[in-house]
Amino acid sequence: QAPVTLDVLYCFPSFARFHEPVAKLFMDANPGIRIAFRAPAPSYDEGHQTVMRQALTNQLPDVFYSGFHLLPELARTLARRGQIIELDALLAAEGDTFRRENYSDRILALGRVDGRLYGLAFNASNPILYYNIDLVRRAGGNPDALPTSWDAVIALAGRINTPAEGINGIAYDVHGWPDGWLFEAMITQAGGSLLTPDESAVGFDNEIGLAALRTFRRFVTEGGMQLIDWNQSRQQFGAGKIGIYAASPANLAQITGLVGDKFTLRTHVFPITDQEKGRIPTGGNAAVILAREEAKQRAAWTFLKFVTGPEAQKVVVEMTGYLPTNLRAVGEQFLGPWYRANPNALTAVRQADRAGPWGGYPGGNNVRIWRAQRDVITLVMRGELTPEAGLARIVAETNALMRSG
Amino acid sequence: MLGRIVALVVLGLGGAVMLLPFVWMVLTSFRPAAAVFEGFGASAFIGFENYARALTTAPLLRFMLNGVIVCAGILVVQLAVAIPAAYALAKLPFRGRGLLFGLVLAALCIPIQVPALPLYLGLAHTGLLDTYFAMMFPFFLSVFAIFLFRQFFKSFPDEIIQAARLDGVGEFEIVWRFVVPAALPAIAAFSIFSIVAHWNDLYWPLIVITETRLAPPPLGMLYFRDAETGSNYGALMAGATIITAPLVLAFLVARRRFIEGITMTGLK
Amino acid sequence: MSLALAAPAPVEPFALRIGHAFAAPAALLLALIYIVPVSVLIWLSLTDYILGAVDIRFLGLDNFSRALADPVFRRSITNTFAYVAIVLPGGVLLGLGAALLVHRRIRSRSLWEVIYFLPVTSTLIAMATVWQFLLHPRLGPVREITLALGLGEVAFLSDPALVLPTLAAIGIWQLVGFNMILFLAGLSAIPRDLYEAAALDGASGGIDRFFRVTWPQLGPTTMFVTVTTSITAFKVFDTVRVLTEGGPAGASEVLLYVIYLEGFQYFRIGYAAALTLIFLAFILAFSILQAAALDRRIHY
Amino acid sequence: MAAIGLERICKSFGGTRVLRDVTLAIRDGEFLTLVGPSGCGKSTLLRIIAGLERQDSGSVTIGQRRVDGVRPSERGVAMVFQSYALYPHLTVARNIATPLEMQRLTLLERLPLLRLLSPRRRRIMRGIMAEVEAVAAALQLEGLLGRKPAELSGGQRQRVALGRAMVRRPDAFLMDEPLSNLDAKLRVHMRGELADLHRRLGATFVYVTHDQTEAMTMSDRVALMLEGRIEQLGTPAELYDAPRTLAVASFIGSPPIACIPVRLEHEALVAAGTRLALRAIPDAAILGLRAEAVTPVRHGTPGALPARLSRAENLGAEWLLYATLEGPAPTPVVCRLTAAAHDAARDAGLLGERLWLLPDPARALLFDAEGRRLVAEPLRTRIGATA
Amino acid sequence: MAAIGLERICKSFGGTRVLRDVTLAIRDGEFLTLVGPSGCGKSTLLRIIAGLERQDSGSVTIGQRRVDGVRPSERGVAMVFQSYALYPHLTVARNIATPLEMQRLTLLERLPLLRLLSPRRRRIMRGIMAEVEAVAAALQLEGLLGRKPAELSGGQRQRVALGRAMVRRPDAFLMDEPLSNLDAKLRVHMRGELADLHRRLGATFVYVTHDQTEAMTMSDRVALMLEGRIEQLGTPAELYDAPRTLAVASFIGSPPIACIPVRLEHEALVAAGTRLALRAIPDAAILGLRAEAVTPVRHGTPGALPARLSRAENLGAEWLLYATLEGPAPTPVVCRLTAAAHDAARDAGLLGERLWLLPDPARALLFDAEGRRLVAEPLRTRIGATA
Ligand SMILES: Nc1ncnc2c1ncn2[C@@H]1O[C@H](COP(=O)(O)OP(=O)(O)OP(=O)(O)O)[C@@H](O)[C@H]1O
Ligand SMILES: Nc1ncnc2c1ncn2[C@@H]1O[C@H](COP(=O)(O)OP(=O)(O)OP(=O)(O)O)[C@@H](O)[C@H]1O
Ligand SMILES: [Mg+2]
Ligand SMILES: [Mg+2]
Repeated sequence: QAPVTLDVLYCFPSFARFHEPVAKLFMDANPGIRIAFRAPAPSYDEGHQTVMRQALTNQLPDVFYSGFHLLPELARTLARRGQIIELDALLAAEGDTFRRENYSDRILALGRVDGRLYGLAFNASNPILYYNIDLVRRAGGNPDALPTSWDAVIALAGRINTPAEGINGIAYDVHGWPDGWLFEAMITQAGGSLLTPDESAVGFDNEIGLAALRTFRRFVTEGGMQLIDWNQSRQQFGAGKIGIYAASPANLAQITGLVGDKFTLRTHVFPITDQEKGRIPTGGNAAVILAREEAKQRAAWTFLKFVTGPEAQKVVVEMTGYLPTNLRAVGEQFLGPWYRANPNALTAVRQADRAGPWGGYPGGNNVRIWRAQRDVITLVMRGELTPEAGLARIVAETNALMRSG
Repeated sequence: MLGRIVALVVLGLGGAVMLLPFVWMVLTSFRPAAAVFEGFGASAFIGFENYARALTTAPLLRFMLNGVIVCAGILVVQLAVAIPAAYALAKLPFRGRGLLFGLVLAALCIPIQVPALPLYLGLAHTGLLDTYFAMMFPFFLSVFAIFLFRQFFKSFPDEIIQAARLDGVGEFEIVWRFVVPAALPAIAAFSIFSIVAHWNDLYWPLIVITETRLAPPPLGMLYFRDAETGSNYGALMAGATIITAPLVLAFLVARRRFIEGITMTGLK
Repeated sequence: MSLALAAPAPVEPFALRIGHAFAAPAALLLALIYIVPVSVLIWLSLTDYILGAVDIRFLGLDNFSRALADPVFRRSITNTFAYVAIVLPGGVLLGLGAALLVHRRIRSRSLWEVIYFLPVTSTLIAMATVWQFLLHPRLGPVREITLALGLGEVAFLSDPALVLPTLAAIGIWQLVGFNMILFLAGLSAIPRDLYEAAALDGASGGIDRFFRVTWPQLGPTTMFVTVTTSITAFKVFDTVRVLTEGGPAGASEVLLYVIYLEGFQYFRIGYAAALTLIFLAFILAFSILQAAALDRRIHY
Repeated sequence: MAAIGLERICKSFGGTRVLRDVTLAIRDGEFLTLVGPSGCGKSTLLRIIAGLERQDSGSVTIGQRRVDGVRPSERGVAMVFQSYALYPHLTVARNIATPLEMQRLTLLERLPLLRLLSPRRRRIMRGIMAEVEAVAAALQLEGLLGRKPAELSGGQRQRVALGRAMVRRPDAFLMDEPLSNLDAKLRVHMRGELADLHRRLGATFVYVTHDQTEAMTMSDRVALMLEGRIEQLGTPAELYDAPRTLAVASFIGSPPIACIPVRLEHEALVAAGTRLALRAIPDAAILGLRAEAVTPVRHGTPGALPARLSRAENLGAEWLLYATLEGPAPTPVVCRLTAAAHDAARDAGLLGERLWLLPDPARALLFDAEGRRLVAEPLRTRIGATA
Repeated sequence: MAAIGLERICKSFGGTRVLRDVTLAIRDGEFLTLVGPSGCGKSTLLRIIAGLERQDSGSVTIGQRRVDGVRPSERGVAMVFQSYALYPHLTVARNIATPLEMQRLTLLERLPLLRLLSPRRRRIMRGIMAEVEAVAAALQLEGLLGRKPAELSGGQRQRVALGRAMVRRPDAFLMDEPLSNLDAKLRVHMRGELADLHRRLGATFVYVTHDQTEAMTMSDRVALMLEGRIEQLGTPAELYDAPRTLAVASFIGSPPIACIPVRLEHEALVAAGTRLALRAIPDAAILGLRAEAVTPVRHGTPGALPARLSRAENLGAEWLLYATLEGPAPTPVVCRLTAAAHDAARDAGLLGERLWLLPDPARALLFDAEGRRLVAEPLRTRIGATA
């Protein structure tokens, strides 16, 4: 077999820290395949744009790691042009056992668009809450029984909040988040969904949507949240001046570093209102194959299997705090010891059974829809718009944009 | 005396505002992660650890080399194109001179974002994406340089040019033998403009470059600035310090000529 | 003498032909980099082209009428003008002020020049993080100042009312040094005997000297600085993209950012092209207006 | 050495006609000065000869050759500019060497860096430098060869510019106000040096100036230009003593000639109510009196014009008396006296507030209403040479 | 009107001493010219009087008042600059009005925009404009009041600068080479205008120039400066006829005075091997001969110096003969002849290639080896010579 070189594009240059070693492991294991990384895209959005542009000029990479929320749009556009590979057949060819041992259905669902498998989930995360235990104690909270409902979270945050010392209760930065992840989380944890079952309109034009907006507003009014940039929130939490902070487990490594030994850091599950239907959206990215030549497609499939395999996932998870996307990775042979040493990382795994896909809107207007929704959410959180009026506006604007796409 | 003190105080305050971000940048580059947000007070100091990390996490030196190649390439072509054109506009009568100058003035107002998309499509069509050329091409013509040099050349004495013609010096030789040496301050001034603009440009390289080995310095900063898992602040600041330093040095070296050059181009 | 002898026979002097040769590379590049792309842009603006789309429909001026009715675009125009309205006077006047103060320093002059020029060399991506920290309402050093001034905590980057002025202040921070250098060059070209004449005429105070000599003499510099500053201000993009992404609630969405979103995020190239042309029209009109207004004040 | 011929040269810039049909034959080896007020087209004419500007019509010959369309460097002329036009970043030696380098080195040998590779270049440069040194010696520039122009005084720069012109051994030197940037003292000195140089080289000199003193003192012949035309061509003495028009008379001579309106009354010239002791010529309308053509005389001297003294300037060696003729139209008149003559007149009491000025019949000039000079018989011989 | 007193003024720039102990009393209403070579400190001295520069030591009085430390605008002097220093953005009227605006308007009324609010300002401005118009009329600038300086000719700008100085009715006018930017013709004309102005205004004029003609023709007294010192102060005639040193004699007079080395032999002066017909004075080392102090005479005339004619310049009204004395050390000598005298001498055959030059005993100047002039007895009054 002639050596094959795969052009691989991933987002976030800093992910080089695990992509590079994973690729090295892969090449050691598969001497016939060389991995050549393209200059990483600065973000999911920009990676997405780059690929869309390159589709026009036939310069697509062979493998691309697409953000889950942009995958549907990417897959649909490229499928129309015949520039993306469907993975169902390839996976089926590996046999049922292989599939069952490695990928849970929930994880596979993350890579499906319109029922077809286009990507294998590589990084996955669902929102968790970071707690400053020192502040929790001071506010009379029990560090070993952290709240599991939003009311309790807000109550605790309210007690932590001491503006005189520059300490805020909570930061749930949905108003500044670059995508709709945290918003969607608040909808789905209450058993709601983004879309109506026929995907023709928004599905949260109801009590659930209203409750979400009310909760957001309560963060500010009762929980002592200040409306600042989401990066600034993380900085402030790291500096020990925020009690509760909602973010991705992927931030664990950085936040642990920022905290140092200034205070005790603990993570806890994302509260779930509807214990029955409640779900939390999974963020992260899936690897897709865009190669055109057969040899490359085959090599790419080998690569995809590897990066979603346990050895690779061990590397990734240890470095970031992401959820492993491989079933075997959690095992004693791989991540078991590490999780024991880093209990904070376990939170994400503990709520993994609640993980659902991170949905998008049909029509290819996702970025624009989130920008519109975010503006309204900001106004609601600032109190310039009642939750009722805000919801009406979000629903109207989203429906309109879904149709105009 | 009082006026002097007031002036110094005002200048000092302004200078502090100018410097503050840089001071914090450099301070942070020497701090461990846990001490990053501790303001300007004394804090833990970890020496050059962040610098070491900056230089190993991303091939910063390679990026800087790319930056040098791109800036130098752009500058050389800009000068090679703009100097003769400006000379022609200032000193040589030819048909279409007025039109050309009008177009130059109009182009002066067009930022790169305007022709970016058609340029991208054109480069893609010719298979030139992912080359140094693609990074440099849109900047090969600096209408600003043409404008600046024309102002300068206009004040260059006609009589020297005529003397040179009488001495048998060819027109092209006149330019590089007599006009260019006299224009060195203006060229220095423009070079600073050009290098500052292109060293820190991120917009265009992001569009046309996919290969890491061609990336310019600001792209290197992206390796430390990360929206998804959080930035490595110390290394980010160390990297920023590293890539800013050459510009500051360049300004220090060319400062005299730079100011002189602006004065001489008659922008005064 | 015969008529033939007197008839004009001279060959074109060399200089006439070489003019074309010298201007040719620039003209060629001008065509390739500006004229052709802008023409393509004009054509695109009349279509509904979406990146990757296979068929293109001709729309006429629909994109333009839609743009002018689009509240997002209209807000971005307002925002851009507000931004320019702060950065233009701020950048020019502070640059002038700094130049006036620095010009008089004899020994420390180069030190001040370097300090004020530093921001021009800054790398925005790193500076964004710096600003986020410095302006942090809880952690940042600026908090001490706002508290001392009795303003309480100010969320510079997150308050819709403050975000544009804040971005403008950062824009000014980056620009002042550059303008100062230009003004310094202008100041050093003012003949000394004008000041002496003014002193003899009784204009010995700083204010009189400034309004009688300095300011009028700086006419051409002011014109150049004003035009370049306003173009730079109109082009504001980087800080918005890196620091605020147009937020909060669209309060910092500016023209180029909206164009960028339409073209590169939503891939609606035809529409983005129309927006780009409107943007270009603004910038050209603004430059011409300024040049005309300032031209009347220039005396050499 | 070469004669230079200009044949019906016309030149316009935009709409303004700068040269109108100029025809001029400059003799081989002659020192010819083009003089005239600012803007009359002197420089333009010179640049057309040099080939730096192209005439609209007409032709230029240098030696036997028609040079229209010939490149400036191939016309065999050298030019010295008002501003010297030295190459500021080259040493004096290299400044002077430049024309020879251009002639003798190939393009490759002139390129920076590359040129260092050529041994032939070194040999040629040695030859050139020897010539440069010879020229420098002739101009007393030996000690300055290593300096840059900025380190030279005005007079030295002037000489370097001359050296650069001389080194090519041109057939003709063209000089455009070469002395006007020098101060008065140096100007007088360089005037002598230039005249000397002309004598030594024997080349044709075409010299442009608006300073009539320069024109008068250095030239074999002077061509006075007015508004793009050659108004008069002749020796300096001819232009001074026998101007063809009032315009020429007014331009030449300092202080300027006094123009006194005269009438013919009963076959005699009358000015300011006074019958003049001058030969009357029909059509005479204006009497031109140079400062040395009037002397203060005693009240009552026949033909003396009454005047009022307004100012007396003592120039050391001589005095200038500024007076105004009395009469219906007050006309200014200047009278020049040597210091000795002045003292004598003063002692004789002739220089009161009123004085009487007697025109010298031999030097008085008469013009008709159009400004053409009227010549009575005796003078005709003097201008015969000009025609 | 005011006298100006300078008392032991010293001034250094860095290490160079520019003024060394200058003491000078300028009389009320006098036209005093500071003349001297470039760099001798004239401008510096003027600027010290104006208050634009501060002396290191010494004091300045204007009128009866010591003005050290008084602001320039309050010293009662006005200054006219070489470059005119007009405000380019103001009309002629506003240029002239500026000093009055500064005197009569408050700071608020002078500020842009704000000033439009003040009705008082409008009233005052009307008064100022009336004065401006009067000044403009005196300088014949009436038609130009609305123009900007860029739209004026050199002479007009000059007059505006004068107007701006005059409108303040200063006690003294200080002028720093006000004519040096004008062309020769205009310079002569403006010279007259300035002298006239001085007479009309009766104010003290301190005038700086390095042009000795200007100094000679306009001044009541001339102060000749050399290297930061006042070398001689006196009337123009004193400086010309009775220079105190050889330096003064060399600076004043054009063409420059000839300096001939002489020896005392047997109680007689000998130069170039010839016994001179001049009264011998002990210590005499140099004989200074101005161009009008020698005449060509017949070979064999006693006391005539043998010379070789190198060049003859015809200036129209007069001739300059450049000659070199024969002898061991060839010395250049210039001889000035009126056109008439020249023709006479030529006709007499005195102007061959060799000529004999006879010094005029009444005009010959003798200096000792240090350059101090030697005076036999009080300068005697001249006796009339033939015109
Ligand atoms: N390149 C040009 N373009 C337009 N007009 C010109 C040009 N060169 C000269 N002129 C005009 O032609 C006329 C004659 O110019 P020229 O330089 O020959 O005058 P001049 O006699 O040399 O005057 P001066 O004594 O001031 O040097 C002037 O009115 C001048 O403005
Ligand atoms: N501000 C200054 N700093 C340093 N040196 C100065 C300054 N002003 C004048 N000088 C020096 O002082 C000396 C006298 O200068 P000044 O201007 O008085 O001469 P000047 O007699 O007016 O000469 P010119 O006729 O050339 O105008 C010169 O050597 C000059 O270089
Ligand atoms: Mg000329
Ligand atoms: Mg001076």
